[in-house]
Amino acid sequence: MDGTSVNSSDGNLLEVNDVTAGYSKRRVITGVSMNVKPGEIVGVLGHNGAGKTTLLKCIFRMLSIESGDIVFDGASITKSSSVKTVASGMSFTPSERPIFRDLTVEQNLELGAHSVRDRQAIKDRMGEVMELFPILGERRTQLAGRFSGGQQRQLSVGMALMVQPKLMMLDEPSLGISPTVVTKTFATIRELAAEKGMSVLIVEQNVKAMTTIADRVYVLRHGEMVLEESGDAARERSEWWHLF
Amino acid sequence: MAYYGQIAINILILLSLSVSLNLLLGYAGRVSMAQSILFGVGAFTAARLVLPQLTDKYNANVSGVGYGMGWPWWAALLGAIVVTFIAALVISLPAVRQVKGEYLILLTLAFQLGGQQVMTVWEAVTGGPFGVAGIPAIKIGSMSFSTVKADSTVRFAILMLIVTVIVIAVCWGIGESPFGRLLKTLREQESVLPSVGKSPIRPELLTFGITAGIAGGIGALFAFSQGAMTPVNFGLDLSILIVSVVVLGGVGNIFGTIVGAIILGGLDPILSNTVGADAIPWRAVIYGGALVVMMMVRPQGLIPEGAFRRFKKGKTTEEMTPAEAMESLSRVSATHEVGSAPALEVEGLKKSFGGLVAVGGASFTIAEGKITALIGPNGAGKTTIFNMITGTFKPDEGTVKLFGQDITGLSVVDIANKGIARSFQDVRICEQMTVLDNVAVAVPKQAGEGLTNLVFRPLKTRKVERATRERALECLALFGISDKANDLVGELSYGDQKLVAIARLLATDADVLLLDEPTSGVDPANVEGVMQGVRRLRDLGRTVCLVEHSVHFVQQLADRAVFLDQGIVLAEGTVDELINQQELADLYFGS
Amino acid sequence: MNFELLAQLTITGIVLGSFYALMGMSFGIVYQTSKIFHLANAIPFAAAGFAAVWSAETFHLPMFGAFIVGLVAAVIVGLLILVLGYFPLINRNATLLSLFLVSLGVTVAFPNLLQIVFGTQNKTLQVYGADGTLNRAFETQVYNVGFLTITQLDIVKIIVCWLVVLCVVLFVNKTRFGRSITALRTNPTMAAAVGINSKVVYIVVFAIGSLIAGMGGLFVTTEFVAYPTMALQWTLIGFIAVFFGGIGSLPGTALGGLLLGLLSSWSSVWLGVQFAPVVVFGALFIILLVRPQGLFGKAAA
Amino acid sequence: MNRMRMGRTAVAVGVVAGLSGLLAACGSSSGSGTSSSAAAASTSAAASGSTSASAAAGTCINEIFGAGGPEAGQGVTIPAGMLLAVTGQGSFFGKVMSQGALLAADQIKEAGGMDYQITVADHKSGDVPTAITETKKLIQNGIEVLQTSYGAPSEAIIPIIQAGGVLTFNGGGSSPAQLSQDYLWMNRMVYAEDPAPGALAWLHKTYPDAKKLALIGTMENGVGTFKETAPNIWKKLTGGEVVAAEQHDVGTTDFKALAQKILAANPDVVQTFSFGDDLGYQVKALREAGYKGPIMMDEFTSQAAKIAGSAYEGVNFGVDFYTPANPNPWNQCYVKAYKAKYGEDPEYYGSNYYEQVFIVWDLVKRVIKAGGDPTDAAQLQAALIADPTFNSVYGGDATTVGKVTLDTVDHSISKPMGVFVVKNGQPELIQEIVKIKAGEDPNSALK
Repeated sequence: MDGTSVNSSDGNLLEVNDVTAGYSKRRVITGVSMNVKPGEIVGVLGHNGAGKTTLLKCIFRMLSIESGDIVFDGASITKSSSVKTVASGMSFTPSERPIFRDLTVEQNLELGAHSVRDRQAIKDRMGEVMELFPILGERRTQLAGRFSGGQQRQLSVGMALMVQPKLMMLDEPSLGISPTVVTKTFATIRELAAEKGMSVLIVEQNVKAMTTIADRVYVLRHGEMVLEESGDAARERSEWWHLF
Repeated sequence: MAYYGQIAINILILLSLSVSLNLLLGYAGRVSMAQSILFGVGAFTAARLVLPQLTDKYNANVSGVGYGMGWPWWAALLGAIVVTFIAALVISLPAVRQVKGEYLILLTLAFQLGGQQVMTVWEAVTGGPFGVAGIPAIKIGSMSFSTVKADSTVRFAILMLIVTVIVIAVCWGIGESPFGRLLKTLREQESVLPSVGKSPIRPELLTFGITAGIAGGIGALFAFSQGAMTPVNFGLDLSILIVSVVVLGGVGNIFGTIVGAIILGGLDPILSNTVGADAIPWRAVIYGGALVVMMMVRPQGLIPEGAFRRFKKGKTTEEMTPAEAMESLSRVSATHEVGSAPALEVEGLKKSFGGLVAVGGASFTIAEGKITALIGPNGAGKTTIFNMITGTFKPDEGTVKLFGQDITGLSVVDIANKGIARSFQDVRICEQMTVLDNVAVAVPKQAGEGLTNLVFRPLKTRKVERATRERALECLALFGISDKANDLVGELSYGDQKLVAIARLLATDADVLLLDEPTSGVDPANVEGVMQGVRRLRDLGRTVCLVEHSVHFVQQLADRAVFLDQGIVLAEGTVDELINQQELADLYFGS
Repeated sequence: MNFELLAQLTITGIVLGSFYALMGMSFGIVYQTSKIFHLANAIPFAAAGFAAVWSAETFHLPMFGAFIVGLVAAVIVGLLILVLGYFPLINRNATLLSLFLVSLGVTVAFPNLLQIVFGTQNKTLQVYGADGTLNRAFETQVYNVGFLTITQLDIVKIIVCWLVVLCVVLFVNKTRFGRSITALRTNPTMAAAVGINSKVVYIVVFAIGSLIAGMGGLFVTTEFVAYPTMALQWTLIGFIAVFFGGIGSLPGTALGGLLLGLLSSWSSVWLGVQFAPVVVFGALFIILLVRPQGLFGKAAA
Repeated sequence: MNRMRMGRTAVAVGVVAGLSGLLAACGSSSGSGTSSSAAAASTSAAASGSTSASAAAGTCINEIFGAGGPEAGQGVTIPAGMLLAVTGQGSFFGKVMSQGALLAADQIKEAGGMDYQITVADHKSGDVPTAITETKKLIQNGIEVLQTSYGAPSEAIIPIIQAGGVLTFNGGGSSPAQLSQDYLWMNRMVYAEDPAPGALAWLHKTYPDAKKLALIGTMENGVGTFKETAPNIWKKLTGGEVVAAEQHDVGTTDFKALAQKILAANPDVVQTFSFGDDLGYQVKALREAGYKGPIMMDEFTSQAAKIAGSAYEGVNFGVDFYTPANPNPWNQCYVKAYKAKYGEDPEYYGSNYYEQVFIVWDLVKRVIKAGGDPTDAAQLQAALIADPTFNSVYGGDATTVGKVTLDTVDHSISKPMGVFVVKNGQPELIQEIVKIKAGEDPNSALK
């Protein structure tokens, strides 16, 4: 696959520069800067309400930015929209209700590929996803709402894969699923990233799961970046309490 | 002269109907498309009550000259108000069943249209499409008030003016009273009312009733003045016009409504006098268009709510320092017997949602006069436990005791009144209300929240209200924001908004205060201020229990902590004790 | 009460109920997607009728041609309301109440504009032949089956209405685009995440809703006449069908409409025909009281 | 007039400039479309009328009403008002009524008579408070004569016109409550009540075996006739009974359920007291439902006939009927001028209001002749009571103008009435009938 062909000059697929954003009165993130390199798995850690989801929504252009600048794949997307960011190779999976409960697995996956025009490509990718997550293939005509949390999570990752993103963004993929499934899901993400040369940006509270696969982690606390370090350093770190 | 008198009467009637609807639409935030039909219910009721007792059936059926109960006009007026009041309670019945927003629009629309059809069909009461005629005019002494003759038209216009002034005064009085404060809270954040121990149902129903009662009373006067009317008079177009007047003028501002009624009510005579009958269709085009344009460029209306708020500034008492406030507030006695039992005892609480266990048997106690934090990873069931303690959810199993008294299964309102108040993760402050009003609404036992007191005990009401405002100011002063008492909360920084929410908790007099993520979303510069505020609650002797995700802050804030995972208490102790346990860290950060 | 009357009224009720179902579809698809209380759905309804009458008289179009003009007009007007009226407010995150008030304003103004432009007279649809000659006002054939009678127009109405219901339900449930509608309705955040452009969906949904409203307007114009205030009662019937049948369920809406039609027809056995509207509104009131989610609707989670 | 137009333009341009411009463009073309098709649909006489109509009207009016000049009221201005349904469901009535009166005013002025200045006010199709407000405005503006319409508004303004001293005519919604009221005169026969005996007697004569009568009515006009007069007369005539009585809202279009209920009662004859377009839909629905028996109506309008189409063939109606085909010379002169001015045939309601203005002209002339003040409504009414007979476009024959007489006691009118049958879409007289007094033998209503 050609996911590796990234043309950013300074080697960053995504650059977030000094972004401040929030909801009307409520400024949720202040002066946040970060970046993601091609093929890299980056984790953003932080307590509930630290502004992690807001950061993702800013990057995905679902939320307007008060100040700052976001560059994706060499072009500024500060003034772009979510419809365009999907087309330019980004995917976003929300933490809650990341699937369409009233639709079947197949229909969910097809919607995941909403921005893809090529019917054949959609078919091929659906095959790939079902190979990756066999349970989805087995239950392809069932309503997604009947699935367990872990299966729904798998489906949501599958939906993200349908656009073959350059950057896959996942909001708390460990939420509501059992620890074993967490481990499995994260392992799959690691494999996928390596295989497709895809960059992954994950927002997590689950430090352990994140640090096992992350190349690099950031910690967000009360809307401010308080730490950036390599995945290895993070794995070594014994004390997290003061960062949360 | 009679013509101008009549124009004035028409505008005054529209004005009164709109001002009363503003109570419902502007203050309580409930749309009603049925104002016109309620006006009609009042008119026909009054007509049937005031008409003489006759037995001429032919006339009754054919030309609407009918029979009635032969009551004096004032009794018929009262009768009309009562009947309309009851009719409105019937419409608002589904509203109590959580039928809100577009349901309410549809429901009131249906009532309007269905009601008009009933009027058309129910000949025995309304005279059918021909309506009722021969309704006797109001007579006071030898003077008659009707719109038939020139001099009596002018007299009636003056009477109507007086009535309108009374209606405005009543609506203004209700709107700006403690009762009105309840209504505005109902409009902005309905869930706040039960959380401070006040039922939202009673003020909502009452407002439907009052709005309708006024419409019914005006309907009665209308019937007396015209002497004749038909169901056509009470159509949907009038309801739409009334809503338009309120919206164009400015919801929540009675003066806006006055301006709106004069403009829209004046449109008709102005057009028909300058352009002629051909221009009449333009009227609806103009006001329909105006409604659209207004929503685009000035959705708050010509004179928005709070437009005159600035003039009221400077009326607040002198600034109080936090220390003074602390002293003053500590004189407020606690509502429980001190010392005997722990503030809160939670025993074996269980709750599952559709098979998913949210809380699996949590037991812990919260010591009096301390700050206790509930911590744990996402999905630990912290907020669910809050919801069970405060009565929002009924626990599947287990008990909650407040100072030894079992409060399991009580309603939200009752629990709040027993002395547990809570804040919400998403603040839930009322942006269109002043800081002071946001806090004052929580003060318990306000005389002015009862309408009988407003009417019959104005002095006591005023005295209590003064005390209420003082109390609210003290609560604000405790957090150093009393200087902002007259600002709209929407204009404050988020950190200050959080403080307002905490001040509101304090104002309830509750002994146990549950804070749901008091610092979340507050920017770093203001966090210290919020934490300071929480500490002051403890210093006042209140028991505080909070949910907070930032361990960083919990460490600085809480005396004790309870660690939960998947709805089960794993450990209790000081924060430092807890975070030194490796297994808790593993749970929190994953293993 | 006799059996023949009841049977005949059942047929009348089915015809009426089919039309209610049609109106329910028109409002239902718009409402369940956008949550806008789109009272202005009355406008494409009336616009279709007037455009058809006007084009038939001006260009001597045959009936079919006039219908096309009517439907095109309905869609254009419906989209104008969306783009000029609703989009600016949606962009501003305005409340549903302010969207409703815009709708209300337009709904008040439009019939009066029609009256100013076309005059107050009821407009009869003139039927022109393919060669441009005037045939006559539209007349329908009557069929007798045993003691029952039904007109050709009624048969056409039943078929068209249920075809539309079927098409809309299939479109929403079976097509790729239909799934975007469901996606947007059930999970707006996720819909945005997969790159569904909500504005495009709104435009399609409003086009469909307006088209169906236009069909309703054409039925009324063909069977009766076009007049400026012709639409409001039928629009409201559509609303009632949606809330009566069940929000979020298009088949439920259609069944709700049918049931309302039967109710209002049957009620005339015991009550005078002038009570039919009271029966419909009463049924709605009771449903909202005892089952707010509607007859076939799912309770909100 | 000029000011009015300017005002209208200002409103149109100023208020909703964009929209109105767009729609006005459609409007003007549609307007021409309407008139051309109406002209095409009507008889061939229309084409010749348009150029010379006004001149012809002038002369023929003088032939019937005598020469113009100061004695005929030239130079006298009579301020007058009309209270009509300009907007709302009944705006059709408002339109034709004002057209009739405005034509009469033009013709009279042209013939050298009074200057009858009309201000039209709107009661929004029956809204009582609006009617009261507008009437007060008219009175304040000094009107001397008022032409009102509709039952409920006309009843409601009675005390006001009496207090203001305004000579008032109603040619539309006549009702029993308007009888015997000072200053109020009805030049339409009392709706339903007056023709009902003759119509029912004719039904009995023509269908002697018919016993079962079905009645249809609105809840607005002729309710008393529907509930009492008609059933009583029918019982008296035939010993039969009323097997169905259904009421409906004014403005109903869908009569399916009503027709089926009527049919289920299996009546021998149906009489309906509905009016306006409703009749067209009603008859259509009755026929479509399979009712084949006789239908007796109270009114014929070409619009309703157009709606019903072939279903109207053979239905009857008994009424003080106006027809443009009446050869009466005044009527022919009127029809020609009306067509020239409005591009369509005059109908029943417009004609009543047309006649009212001529009644006023007669009164003005009489008062002038007697040396009185023609701008005093009381004197006009006195002149009316002195001689309540006037020319009419009803009745008469090819050489004589018809005559009508107002009742000076109850202020109602007697006009030639008849039972008609619809043939080829046009009404045809088959039986003349007359008004009878309550309690008289219904059969005596047949002439």
